[in-house]
Amino acid sequence: MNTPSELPIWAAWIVVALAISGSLLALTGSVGLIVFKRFYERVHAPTLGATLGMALIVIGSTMFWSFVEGRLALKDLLIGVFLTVTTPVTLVLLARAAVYRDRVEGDDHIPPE
Amino acid sequence: MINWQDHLIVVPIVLPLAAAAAMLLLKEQRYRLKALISLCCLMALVGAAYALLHEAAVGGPGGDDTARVYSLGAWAAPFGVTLVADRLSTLMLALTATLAAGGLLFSLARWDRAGPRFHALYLLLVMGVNGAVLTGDLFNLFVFFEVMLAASYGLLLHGSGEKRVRAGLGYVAINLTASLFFLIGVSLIYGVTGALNMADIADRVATIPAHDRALFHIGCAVLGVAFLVKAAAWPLGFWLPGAYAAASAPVAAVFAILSKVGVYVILRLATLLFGADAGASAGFGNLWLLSAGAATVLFGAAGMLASRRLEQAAGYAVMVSSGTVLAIAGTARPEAVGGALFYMAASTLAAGALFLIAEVLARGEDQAVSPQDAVFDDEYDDPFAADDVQEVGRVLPASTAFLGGAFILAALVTISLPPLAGFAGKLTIFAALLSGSGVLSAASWVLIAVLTLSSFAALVALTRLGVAGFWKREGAPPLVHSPEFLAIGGLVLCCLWLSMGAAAGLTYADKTGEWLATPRDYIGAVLGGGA
Amino acid sequence: MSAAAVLFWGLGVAQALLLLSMLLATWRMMRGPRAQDRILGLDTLYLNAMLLILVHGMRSAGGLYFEAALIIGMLGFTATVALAKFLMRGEVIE
Amino acid sequence: MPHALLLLVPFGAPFAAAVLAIFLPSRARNLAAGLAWSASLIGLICLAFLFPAVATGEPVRWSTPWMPTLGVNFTLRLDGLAWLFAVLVQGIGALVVLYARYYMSADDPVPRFFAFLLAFMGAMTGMVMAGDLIQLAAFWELTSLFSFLLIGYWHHNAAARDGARMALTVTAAGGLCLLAGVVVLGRIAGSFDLDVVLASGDAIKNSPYYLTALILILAGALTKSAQFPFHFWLPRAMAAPTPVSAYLHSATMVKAGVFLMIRLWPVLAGTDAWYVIVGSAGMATLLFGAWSAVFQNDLKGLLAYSTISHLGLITLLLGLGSPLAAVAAIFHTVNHATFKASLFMAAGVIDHETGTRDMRRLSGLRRSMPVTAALAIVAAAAMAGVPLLNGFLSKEMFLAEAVAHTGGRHLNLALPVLATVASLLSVLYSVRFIHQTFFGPEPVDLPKTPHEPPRWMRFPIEVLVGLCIIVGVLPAVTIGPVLAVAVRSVLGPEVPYYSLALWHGFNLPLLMSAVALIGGVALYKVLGPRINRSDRPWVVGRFNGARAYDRVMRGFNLAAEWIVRRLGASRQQARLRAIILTCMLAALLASGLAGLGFDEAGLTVQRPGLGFTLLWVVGGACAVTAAWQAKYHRLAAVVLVGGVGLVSCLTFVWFSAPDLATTQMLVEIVTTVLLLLGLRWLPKRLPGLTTVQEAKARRRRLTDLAIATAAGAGTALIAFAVMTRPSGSPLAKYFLDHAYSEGGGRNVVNVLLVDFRAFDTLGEITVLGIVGLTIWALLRRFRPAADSLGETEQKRIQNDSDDRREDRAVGDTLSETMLIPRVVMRWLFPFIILLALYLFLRGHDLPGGGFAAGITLSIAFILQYMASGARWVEERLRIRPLVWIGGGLLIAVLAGAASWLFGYPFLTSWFRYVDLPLVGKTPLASALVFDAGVALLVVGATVLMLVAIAHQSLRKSRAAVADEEAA
Amino acid sequence: MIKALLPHPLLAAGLFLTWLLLNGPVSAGDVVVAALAALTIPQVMRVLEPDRSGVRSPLAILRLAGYVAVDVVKSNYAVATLIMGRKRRVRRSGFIHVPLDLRNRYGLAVLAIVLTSTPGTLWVQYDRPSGRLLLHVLDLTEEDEWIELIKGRYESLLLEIFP
Amino acid sequence: MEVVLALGIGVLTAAGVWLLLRPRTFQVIIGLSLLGYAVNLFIFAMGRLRAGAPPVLKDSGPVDPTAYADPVPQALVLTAIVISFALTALFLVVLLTSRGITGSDHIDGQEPGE
Ligand code: NA
Ligand code: NA
Repeated sequence: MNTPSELPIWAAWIVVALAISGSLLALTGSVGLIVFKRFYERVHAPTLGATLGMALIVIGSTMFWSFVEGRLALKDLLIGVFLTVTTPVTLVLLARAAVYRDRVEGDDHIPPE
Repeated sequence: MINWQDHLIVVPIVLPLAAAAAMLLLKEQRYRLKALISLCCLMALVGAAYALLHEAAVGGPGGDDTARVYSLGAWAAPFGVTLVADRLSTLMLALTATLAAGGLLFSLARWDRAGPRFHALYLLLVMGVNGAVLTGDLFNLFVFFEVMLAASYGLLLHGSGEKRVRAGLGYVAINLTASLFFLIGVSLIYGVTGALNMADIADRVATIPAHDRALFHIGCAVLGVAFLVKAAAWPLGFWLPGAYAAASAPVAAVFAILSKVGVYVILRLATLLFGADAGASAGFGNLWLLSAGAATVLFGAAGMLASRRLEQAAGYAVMVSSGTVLAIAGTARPEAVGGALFYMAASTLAAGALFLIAEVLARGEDQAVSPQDAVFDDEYDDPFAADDVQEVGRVLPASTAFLGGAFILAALVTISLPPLAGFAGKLTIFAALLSGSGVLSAASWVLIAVLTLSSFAALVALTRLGVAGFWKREGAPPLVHSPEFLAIGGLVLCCLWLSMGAAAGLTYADKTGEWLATPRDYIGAVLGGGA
Repeated sequence: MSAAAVLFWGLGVAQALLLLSMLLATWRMMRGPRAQDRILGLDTLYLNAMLLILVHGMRSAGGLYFEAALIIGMLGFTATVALAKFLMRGEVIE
Repeated sequence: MPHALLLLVPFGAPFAAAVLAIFLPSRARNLAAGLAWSASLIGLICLAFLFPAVATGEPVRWSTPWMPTLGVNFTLRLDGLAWLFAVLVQGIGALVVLYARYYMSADDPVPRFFAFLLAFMGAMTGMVMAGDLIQLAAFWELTSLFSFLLIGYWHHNAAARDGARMALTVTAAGGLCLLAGVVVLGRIAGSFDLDVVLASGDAIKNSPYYLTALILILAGALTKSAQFPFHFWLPRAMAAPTPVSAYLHSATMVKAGVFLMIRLWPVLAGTDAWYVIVGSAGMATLLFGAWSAVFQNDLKGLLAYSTISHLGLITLLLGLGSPLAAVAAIFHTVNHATFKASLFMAAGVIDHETGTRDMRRLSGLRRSMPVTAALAIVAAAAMAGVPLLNGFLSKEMFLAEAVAHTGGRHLNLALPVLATVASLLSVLYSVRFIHQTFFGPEPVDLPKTPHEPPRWMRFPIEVLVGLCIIVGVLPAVTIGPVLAVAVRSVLGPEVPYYSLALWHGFNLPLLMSAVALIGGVALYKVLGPRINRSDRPWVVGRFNGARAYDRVMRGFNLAAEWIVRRLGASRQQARLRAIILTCMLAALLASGLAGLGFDEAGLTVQRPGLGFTLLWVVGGACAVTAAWQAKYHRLAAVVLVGGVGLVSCLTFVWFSAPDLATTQMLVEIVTTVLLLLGLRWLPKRLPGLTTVQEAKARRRRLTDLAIATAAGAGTALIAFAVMTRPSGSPLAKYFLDHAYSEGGGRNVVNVLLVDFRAFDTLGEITVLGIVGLTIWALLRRFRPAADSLGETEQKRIQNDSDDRREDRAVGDTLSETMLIPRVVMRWLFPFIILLALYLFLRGHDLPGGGFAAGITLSIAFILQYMASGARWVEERLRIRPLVWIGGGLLIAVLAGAASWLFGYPFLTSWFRYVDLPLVGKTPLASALVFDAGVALLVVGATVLMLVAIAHQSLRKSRAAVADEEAA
Repeated sequence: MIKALLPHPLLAAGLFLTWLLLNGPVSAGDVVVAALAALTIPQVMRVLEPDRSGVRSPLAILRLAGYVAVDVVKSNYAVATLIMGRKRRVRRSGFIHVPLDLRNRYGLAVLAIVLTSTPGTLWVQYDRPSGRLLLHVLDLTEEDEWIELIKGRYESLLLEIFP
Repeated sequence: MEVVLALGIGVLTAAGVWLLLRPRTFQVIIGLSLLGYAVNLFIFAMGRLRAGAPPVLKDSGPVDPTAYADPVPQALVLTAIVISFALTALFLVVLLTSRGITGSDHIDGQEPGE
């Protein structure tokens, strides 16, 4: 591990705090993936990691690299932007597909078309 | 000014690639232009191959045996990829170009329009084979194997139809598996020796630490299995007869060389890595090659006997020919290797011709021998029962007479009957196996018995199929188009030419055997620098 | 504790958390019970993998893994969208 | 020298004439016959000129190198024996040609026949004149081949085909043994040259390989000269036109075996092994042939078995091993040739003029064809050994030898008795032949009215019969000198005393002859009618060599099929299993079973970290579950394989391979889409629908599980063994050292790909291009299975539901579902292009490169296809993948070839820093052009692969539309 | 003229910015390349998306962004406690129909992104003829509250941005 | 670390081989994919495992080869990834064609017992 020494200790703590809390959110999301009983509930869980969790880690990373490179290194933000835009596409389609499949199978919990 | 002579060695790879790429830019309808391009390209390849062969035969400027080395990207061996044209690789080049030219000519009659992009795939196949035989780098060899195989998948499926697709599925699956072995073998050898260049590896074999040698041997064994799958050795080559029989005739003809590429690599690596200088690895794998080769010959011979169709028998003949060379490679006797190479050249050309003839014969008539057929038609109670004595012979149409003649010549080579080249090759093998002072090894006798037995099986099988195809034939004679005439005639003439020039050919092969037995020269040529 | 140590251990914890998260997502992929559950699991796995790469990039101070993360962030959804569309329509491209 | 060159004529003329004949028009029978006749006559004349030279005792030789590496020369060598045989071959050949001209029908396309006959003649001449053992074996096989073509000349006749095949199979197989035999002989003698071999008799007989050589050579000789039990092919060969029989079975084909035994007699004969093998074979054949001949009803059949018998006689003589017996053998060879050729021709004449060869139907022909009858009677008398004819002389010598050999060896006592019996039988069948054909009442109900044949058809018989008489009366004057030269060439200076006089006084052989003559006639008187009534030989009739042969051949076939079935594999799973097991076995054996050297190497293991372990728990779980689910839950398998891909991508991240991680990720995405595209066309698979026997399947699964576990364990062990060893590849060091200074890039992996090992990359993209082409070609003719035809279930249901609702149109569900994804995917398009550009430009210094850029760009396209459908995209963006592939390849090749212009090898890269306005110092590398080619091709190929599959559902629905319109 | 050169100015700006962000410390060369990319790449959108859609009211965009940021954090907390809560309180998840007045595709897309990015709500199905949105809500206490929140807080702003 | 990766490669290989020996084409293609991963990782492993040492040169000065992971296996894996991707695509299309023509997704192109 050749972690650079340029990073002030307080910044390191902030970066770590951001990373750990982001990771915790992601983990919470995955726990939701397990503990929720129905698909329509589970599908909400990963958004924790995809939104705030991701944001915290990306901010941590941006901060980290800005310190390391000694300039404003914002490219990690791009990841956040693109992920935010694309994640809903998957979830919307997946939920729609699930609804369709459940309807075909006559699941009562799904409102009719 | 460009000195083209320097770059001649890379032409067999670059030219077909460029021609194929250019053809992709042309529309499907312009098949005449494409045919012209590929024909010219193959003519150039034949020329280049024979120029290189000639150079290998007469030796370099020093006049002695040498190898022409070409460092791609000007990165000298062992760091860059090098091409090496020595006696063995130029022999393969010439064989490939000849066979491919025959197949291409044949395809011009109709097969090249049986599916899209035939010419591009065909040239890329040739490029793959040329690359595989020229490269001096183990991983680059993998790449060219894949080029060759990828094109072969496309060509096997050319013309479509259930038979081809079914055969293609198995063919692809097996070759993909073998390719994985190839990768494991290459990387394991790299992991142990830290080298990829074949000469470089050969240079280090003797000094591999004892505790690493087992790993090195495992790598070579896995690699060997990959090549043996491609060479169709028993029990790895069950895919071959079905796949080759399913392929369209010109494709099957050029496929005759594919299995030989596997054999080529085995021969190349076995002589390079496990020669007398290889320390604790000297002679590694020889016994396996010998046994696998002999088993392949026997299995192929049985397959020929059991074949009901000529193309199937030709497929098994390809196996027999591979097996013969493998077994001889296992004996590690230079003179025998020379004979085996000569035999390989002749038998490969003959197998190509047989595939073409089979396709023409099959036109309009089912010449299959039914499995229920007795070996002979009548019952032998009284051979003189018939009083139908005053017979009149039948007029043979010129096409049938031509085909029949070509068949006989190709069959003679395949069976290795005199006076054609197959015979000269096998004779050299026999003589080599029986040479030397002292008591002959059991292996020599077994090998002679096996090879004689395979000749006998081929004799019985081809006589039977030939009689069924030519003499028992009813109905209209097969129509032979002029390109097909040229292709079959050309291949058979090459067999004849090889037989007439047996003196030169055998000398070349013999010296190739010696050259392979002294890998130091190869290693020196490659690692000592080059163009 | 030096900044390097803080980062090393702290980001290590973050990595472990993300990997645990991946493990749970994998469990969902394996168990299902329905195809949509598995796809959701895979989507989560992609997300966590991306976060893991970001954290790993910081921990090893190598800026070379950004592309991998960006590709997951920008293109990773292609695979899961294709899967979802397959569920919905029975084919991916119509 | 002129003598040596003269040798070429009798050998070359027939071949040259054969080549000419094959090109004659099929009706040109006079021309063809004339050609053949002149060829043999010219040969004969040359041989006549050569006789004085040969008679000096020194062989005339002409030699040229053939296979110099083996020391094999092509040598024509004419000594007395060769001269005698060559004259027989060419002389009888000339007569047969004349005969055949009249025998063959005017409608027969005889040029082919004469071509084969001439080629056979040439091969025979080449065989007898061979001065090299290899050459001898070569011509030997050629005679088999041409005899095959001659016997099968009337190939529309099954008997001809089978006879030809049988003759070829037996004689060529013998030839293969002979070849091995002469190689062994050559090894013992140290040369294949006949003179050398003939001079090393002692070395040969004392060699440990003598017996091997002897058995192999005799396998050739005995099959060729139809010795028991290999005699059966000869009668079957009678399906040939009679001129062929007359030629092959009198002077040539069958005499090849005899010739070989005589030729090698000086070096092989005289040992116990020779005596036992050759003697017994000869004796058995002599008796068996004679006995069988007695019972033949067909003229040619009788002659065929008589030939077998006489060959047995000659073989027996050779087997005795004494010089005098050898002389007798040579002499009888000549005599048999003359009378047997004339008899075959006479039989042919009878057949030709009466339409049958069945002796039971023939009768009293002496009245309608008196001249033929007279000729046949004389020839048959020669065959029976009647005094004043040539057959008598050699038979007397045979009987004398039989008597002379009484002392000494075991079966010797029986020898004179058996010889007499054989002679008696020979008289019996000769008498039967003559009596039943020419004597007796007028024939009734013959297919044709018998009369004399044309003048010139009879001429050859007259010549031969004339020879029988002249030699028989004046042996010393006529055959004497020739025989002497021949004998001397075999026996050398120690030629024993022999006399060719007609009268040797009253002695035991004369008595035996008399007994045979009288007994034979008497026996015919007694048994004649009973013989006529039996359709197979008494006692030995149950033994049918041909049927035994057939059984053997069937056995071969069955064995071959068994081998192919049992030791081969027709099913794919078995083939793959064999390959995997072989690989594992090979690896196991290669390790020497001695372990992988862990102890000596000294492990350098890094402690497993928690994170990495967790990662591989994920990876392993995904892999195992994927394997578990792949049969019934294909989608699950695709998903789980995606998980494995992600884990291997993270492994690359973990261990310093950013390029790999990037590329793996991209490929992962494309592969998932690809598999899904394919999934649409696979059949529905419901659990529990397997029809295979469950127990068997379970056993197979358990075996496979064991194989898989072993394979996994082995791979893991090997990987572990290598990973824990110290590395130190000099290649790595070199590349790291030179990547920047000489390759102009910091990303060493990329420099490797586009510079150091750019040739690999060129091949790799070629593979990609080929696969694209192949997929395209395959899918152009794609025909889905019936149950995958039409629209998917989902589409059908959703369209139906749209159709039912009044406020919706068909397809609304789709467009509403895709509403949001479309917007995002479409606006993402330019950004992905930007990403591709970014990956492309930075590849040489940082992770990325042409391949990654290409794949990224193709994902951009795929996203548009997924969002809006193929038709929508293609109306707006025309992508011509084949052009992209071709263009990419061309660019890459040209970038490589450009270095030729500067005199450097292919793919030599060039780079320089250029000062551009505004931009500043910019690296320009030819490798970038190469990489651009890579990127182009990758886009083309990847888009092609995915889109070509996707197009299939479009095409089908279009076809369905067309159907509906038609209906 | 500008229209021909810059059919989608926002897109061009986005690309320009993205390139600069990607390429680290900004150099003159990067700006040139970024400008070139921003000018050329959007041309593909001419064929893919012929109709241009203007964006109004930058203020509304900022307000929306603020709302979303706050809501995302809040609902993250809410859902996280829901998952991790030791005694999970009685919770009812379910579908609700939201009648929408928004018709603009981009507006709908942004709404979908916003709703999906906010843990606890999921855009499921949108019925174009009726303008009805089917939404799944993880913690469905009061259906009308949700409808009011979406229409009042997001839709009104979106209607301003995408008229 | 080596143990974990070796075991991982082993598990992938075992799963791949097992699938390769199954009768259905889809199982085979999944098996080939898994084996592809295993082989890629195997090649990668032949360069030994180095964390935090990507073979991207930091500066243009003299190079310390021990500071970088072996780039050669990485380049080989890249080539292998591309080729195995291409061939997976090809195998997929061939199996689809086979299934289309024969109606069966059995690896023999016909249902067992036919
Ligand atoms: Na064929
Ligand atoms: Na949400």
